[in-house]
Amino acid sequence: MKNQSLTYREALKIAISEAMRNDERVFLMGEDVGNYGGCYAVSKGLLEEFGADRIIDTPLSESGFVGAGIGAAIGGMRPIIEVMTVNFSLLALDQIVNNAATLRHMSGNQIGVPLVIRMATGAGKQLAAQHSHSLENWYAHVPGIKVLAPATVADARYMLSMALKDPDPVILFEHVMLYNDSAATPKPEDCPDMHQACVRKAGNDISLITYGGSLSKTLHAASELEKQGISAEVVDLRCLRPLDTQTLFKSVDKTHRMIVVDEGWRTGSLASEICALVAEHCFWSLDAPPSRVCSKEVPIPYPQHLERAATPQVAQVVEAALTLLNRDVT
Amino acid sequence: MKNQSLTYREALKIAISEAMRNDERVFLMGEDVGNYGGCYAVSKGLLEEFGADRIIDTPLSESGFVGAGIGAAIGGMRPIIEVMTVNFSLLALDQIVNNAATLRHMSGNQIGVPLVIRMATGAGKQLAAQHSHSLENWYAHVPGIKVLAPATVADARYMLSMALKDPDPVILFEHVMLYNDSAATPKPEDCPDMHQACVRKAGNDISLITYGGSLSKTLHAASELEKQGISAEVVDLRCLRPLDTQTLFKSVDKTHRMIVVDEGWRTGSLASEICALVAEHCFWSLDAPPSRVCSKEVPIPYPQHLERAATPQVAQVVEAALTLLNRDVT
Amino acid sequence: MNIDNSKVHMGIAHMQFLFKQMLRIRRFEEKCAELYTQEKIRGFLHLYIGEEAVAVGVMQALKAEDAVFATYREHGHALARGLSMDKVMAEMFGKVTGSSRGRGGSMHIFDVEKRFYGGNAIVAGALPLAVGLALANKMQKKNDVVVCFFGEGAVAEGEFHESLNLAQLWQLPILFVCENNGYAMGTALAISESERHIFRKAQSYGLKSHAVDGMNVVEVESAATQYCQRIRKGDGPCLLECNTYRFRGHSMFDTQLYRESDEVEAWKRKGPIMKLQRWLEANGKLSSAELKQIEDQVADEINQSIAFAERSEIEDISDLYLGVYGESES
Amino acid sequence: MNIDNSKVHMGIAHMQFLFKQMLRIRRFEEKCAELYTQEKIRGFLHLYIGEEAVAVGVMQALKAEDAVFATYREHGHALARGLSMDKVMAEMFGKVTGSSRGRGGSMHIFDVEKRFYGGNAIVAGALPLAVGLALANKMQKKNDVVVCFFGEGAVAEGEFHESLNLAQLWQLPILFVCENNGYAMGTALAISESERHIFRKAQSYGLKSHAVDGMNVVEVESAATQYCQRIRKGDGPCLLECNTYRFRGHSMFDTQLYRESDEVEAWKRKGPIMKLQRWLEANGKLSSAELKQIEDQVADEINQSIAFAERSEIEDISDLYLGVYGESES
Ligand SMILES: Cc1ncc(C[n+]2csc(CCOP(=O)(O)OP(=O)(O)O)c2C)c(N)n1
Ligand SMILES: Cc1ncc(C[n+]2csc(CCOP(=O)(O)OP(=O)(O)O)c2C)c(N)n1
Ligand SMILES: [Mg+2]
Ligand SMILES: [Mg+2]
Repeated sequence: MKNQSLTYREALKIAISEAMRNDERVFLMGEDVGNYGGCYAVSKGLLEEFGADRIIDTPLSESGFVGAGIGAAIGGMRPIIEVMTVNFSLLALDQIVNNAATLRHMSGNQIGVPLVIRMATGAGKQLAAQHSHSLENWYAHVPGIKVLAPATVADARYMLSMALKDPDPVILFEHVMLYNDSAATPKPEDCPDMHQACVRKAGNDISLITYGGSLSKTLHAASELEKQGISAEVVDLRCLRPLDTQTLFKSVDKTHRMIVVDEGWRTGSLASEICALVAEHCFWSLDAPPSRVCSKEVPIPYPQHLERAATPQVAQVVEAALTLLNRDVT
Repeated sequence: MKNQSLTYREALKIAISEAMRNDERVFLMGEDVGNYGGCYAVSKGLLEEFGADRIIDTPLSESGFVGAGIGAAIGGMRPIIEVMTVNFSLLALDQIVNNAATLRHMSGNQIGVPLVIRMATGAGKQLAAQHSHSLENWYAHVPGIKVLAPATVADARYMLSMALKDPDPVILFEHVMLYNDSAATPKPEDCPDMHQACVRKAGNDISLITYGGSLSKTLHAASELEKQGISAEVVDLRCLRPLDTQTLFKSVDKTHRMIVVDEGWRTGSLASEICALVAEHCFWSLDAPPSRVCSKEVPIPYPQHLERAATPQVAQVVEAALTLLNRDVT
Repeated sequence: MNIDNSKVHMGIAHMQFLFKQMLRIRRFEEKCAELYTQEKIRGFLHLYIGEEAVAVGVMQALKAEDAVFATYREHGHALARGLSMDKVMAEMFGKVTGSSRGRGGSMHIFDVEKRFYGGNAIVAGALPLAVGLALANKMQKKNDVVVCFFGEGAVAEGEFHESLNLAQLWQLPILFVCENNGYAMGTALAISESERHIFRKAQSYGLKSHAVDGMNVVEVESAATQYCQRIRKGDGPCLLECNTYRFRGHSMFDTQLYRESDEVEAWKRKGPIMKLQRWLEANGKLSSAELKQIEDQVADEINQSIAFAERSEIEDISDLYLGVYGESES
Repeated sequence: MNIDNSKVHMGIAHMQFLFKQMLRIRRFEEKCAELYTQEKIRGFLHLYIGEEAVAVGVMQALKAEDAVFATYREHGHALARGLSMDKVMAEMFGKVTGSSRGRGGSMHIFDVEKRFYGGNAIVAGALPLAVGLALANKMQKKNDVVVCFFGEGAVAEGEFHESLNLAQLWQLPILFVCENNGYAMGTALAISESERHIFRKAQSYGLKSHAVDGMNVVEVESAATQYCQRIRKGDGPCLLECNTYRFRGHSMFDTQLYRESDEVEAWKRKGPIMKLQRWLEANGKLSSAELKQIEDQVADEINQSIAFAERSEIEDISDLYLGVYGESES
């Protein structure tokens, strides 16, 4: 049992089943979460354990079942709603923005919507333009909801239960490239409070800010930089709304240089927000302009070489860092 | 006839009817554009002139009729689709993002979607949390579409016809507080190309960047500043995607200070994008951090005092400018 | 007026009560229209005048534990559900003593104690919520009914379709009430629905459904009561179509170009209040003294509510952020 | 197999043609499955195996001017519509010679010359587009038919509802074809639809509609032909429900936990290709020499297409931005 390793997918499943065992108000609902086992196989086996009353296969009706999740939350349940991917969440945006995010404030603080919506996000599996979006920043724009991006197995294991304890709607983004990642069985202390950003690697020369599916690429870039004698600090934002600006500013104030790595399209990305915040708050401590490594502004194409060209890669992060540090780019 | 004045609403109507007279492929479709005359009365009278075949009242089916507009554009028409307000456009986002914005690239440049979608946006009419969004930046994030924000009567008069000549989907945002604005009959030369930003007031001490419904507030703030001996330059972005960064950078490189005034919620706003761009490209010419005056991060409340408190106001722009210039804020 | 409805036996006291309830709503809204021209009430104001029999009739079928979802045209529903007129009026004034602290205004009246879940300004937006609350009830093995009101215009929205399918698939304890007043803003039913009998649409999902004269409060009460009994027994969802008419414009801005005044006059002659009054009078159950007493009581209540709203405070701006997020459980 | 279908008189040559078309699709996809395991084809791959009679049957009813919209399971439709197998195979390989320059892959095959409008990976996402193209046809006074294919799972989406209503209200020249294969991924029809007869749902909007044996290509062709004739006469939209079955998993990832192999075997015995082959053989219309010749021709075509795809180039990365936006008209 010791040092048994767990995949990101398994960690999520354990988190769901644990929550369901501990709290009978919790249930899982979404397309193919039951009989199929989940489109990314996260919920495989849960139907057998919990039955069709608590593992609810829905018809293809994103607006309908996300709205129903909001209603069920109002009615005293603690729903976990799985929207297969962020691409399809567009069909449910009205419910999320106009109801889930809004009801508490608009009703004068009478109604809470304690709801978790899980969705896969991101590119990398050659699924082309309608299945590769990274729209985390759209959600992070909306007051009334919280947005999490677990990037590690430990976060997959424990962030969900934190989200379920939250009194408000929490959107949980699972990057499609993470499901097969594995790590030694995580302990609760591996997972700080969900609102906190996390320094994944300490460093002094430059801050690399990232989240979700870009974390491993960024860590990879940091070790490349290490080889060239550059000490990069990697900050994993983890919670995209509200942002833990304290951890962010502390890092930049230490290193004086910053790159944000974000799979969203550059214009109007979360990276833009981070740059704006840092420009406003760390202006006098910056030794170079803040910089962004984002996706190219094209619908993500199918073939591997174009998909790679369209999304952030390790080499670009390294290059951006060298440029900021006025080093020769090899 | 000379100096006859025109409202923003009338300017839009003239633009629509002119386009329909000049090009039989053009038609107008949306909820209540015909018999009711348009929810903001833009299309009043057009049904009588053009008939129900070209002024099409749709059922309440935002996804359906926006999608149908996309299909009609593919089929050789030049539809103008009115979505009553940006709030309801959430119901059509899947069609806009996954089809309109994507089809050309994804099909290998075979299919164009020459479509104009008009929608009202913004707060100020005490319509509360579900009717007061400013989501321009969501749209500005998406490659494949263009986003316009006519802020003057002249732009209302001429931007639509430019948009109709564009081979791609163009989203046109009409701020609800502008419809009654009036100005002397505009001439085509009052309206530069739709892709260009426009210096609405020249100045040397600070750049105030804005668009749409915030332009008049920003101009107002600029004249307040003038009284205090501060020469503010006001840039109206006009085209929110693609951004005319040249005009933007030129202004900031001249004034060395910038404030963005944007009715969107601050986090993840268009203002963030402008700050990020300026921080990246004008870093060495900035004498102070870029700054944002945006909406407070709350669902917009109904009562006037709270709606005002939640959205950008002249006094805040003035104050932000004085702060940036290290002047005493009175 | 036929009150020999076989299924329900109503005493005269109850008939008088129904009359008074409808009159309260009518007089309240007539006053609201005045207050709107005085700019005491702002934003959008949608009057229910002419349709009072629907809300009043349906509410008679409900118990305290049952829940209600309504539209932006919900003053009548709120009052009929038993919300205090003071709170409702204060809400319209935007005062902190309003049912939603004044933040929602006319379109967002909430009262969780009365299980009155608003006030939703997105057409069809409440249907999925109601389905979800009914799901929560069913999961918690409660027999309580959820009632969801909406107009015939909402039927064209995808959310109607998704919600009815979910409700029927899951056999939820929910009563859908379609207020078919023939128009969605200026769009007549024939322009919005290929099947103009809404109850037939409902039947196509397998719901128990029929249409009643929505101008006859007794008929509405009787039908709603039977459906609620069915629903409480666990026999699945129902839809009641109430054929009715709004005597006023869609909102205060409506110039009503889309219908003939003859049509309006013809419907006014079927007015629910007038007809019940005539019947009561004809049967010697409402003397002019009694009528005057009722009118006086109603007038008093309304005057008091205005006085209450007038003397109430507006919310402090420092509370703007209250209720964007809730307090954590743990 | 009953081919004495009264409405259509088919010669033997045509029957052999139908057989060959279905076989082309079958063998092509069997090869695709192999190529997928070899990682020549990537992303999602949804096979049509078992359902060939639907696409092949329907396409016989179409003229060159007619237009086709399909789903992510569209290889069969593309081939039956007459796209070159070379281009389709190259598309799956992600090569620039592919029908969409390789950018779409399996789910986004487009060919505007053949009026084949994709390949849409959002369930029900193409329905509004098809409605819009039919609207354009009608506005341009063309009698051409638009055909839109979708699965029974799509019926639960709001866009199905909105699209059918619009098509019927506007009496558009469109044929909806529902490929009812009993499952949406792992979700059986009974879990997704309260009304399991899709043709009855269509009738509830007023569309002409009935169900046919989707394993019988002759029956499908005959029904589609009659509907297309009706549509060309201007008699409004129709929906054809084709009862069919997919013999393979939903995509290459599917472990098919949700159905019994008995069920699969039973359906395989109704296979459309085998049955037509048996009938032809039993009637002496397909000698084993002829069969071998057809198989050889098909194998050649497939081998050639693979060779073509193999030797084709991938798109140059410098063309990544091609077709994000089009070239201006003026
Ligand atoms: C999704 C959406 N689209 C459009 C509107 C604008 N709108 C508000 S009410 C209304 C008409 C609704 O008609 P109906 O459902 O029949 O209700 P009624 O007003 O007649 O009671 C419209 C178009 C809206 N609020 N929400
Ligand atoms: C809006 C949306 N939701 C979910 C999905 C994921 N998905 C792809 S295919 C599919 C099943 C569709 O079933 P059906 O319509 O019956 O077509 P079939 O695959 O059986 O041909 C699902 C759930 C999607 N692509 N789009
Ligand atoms: Mg109505
Ligand atoms: Mg299916």
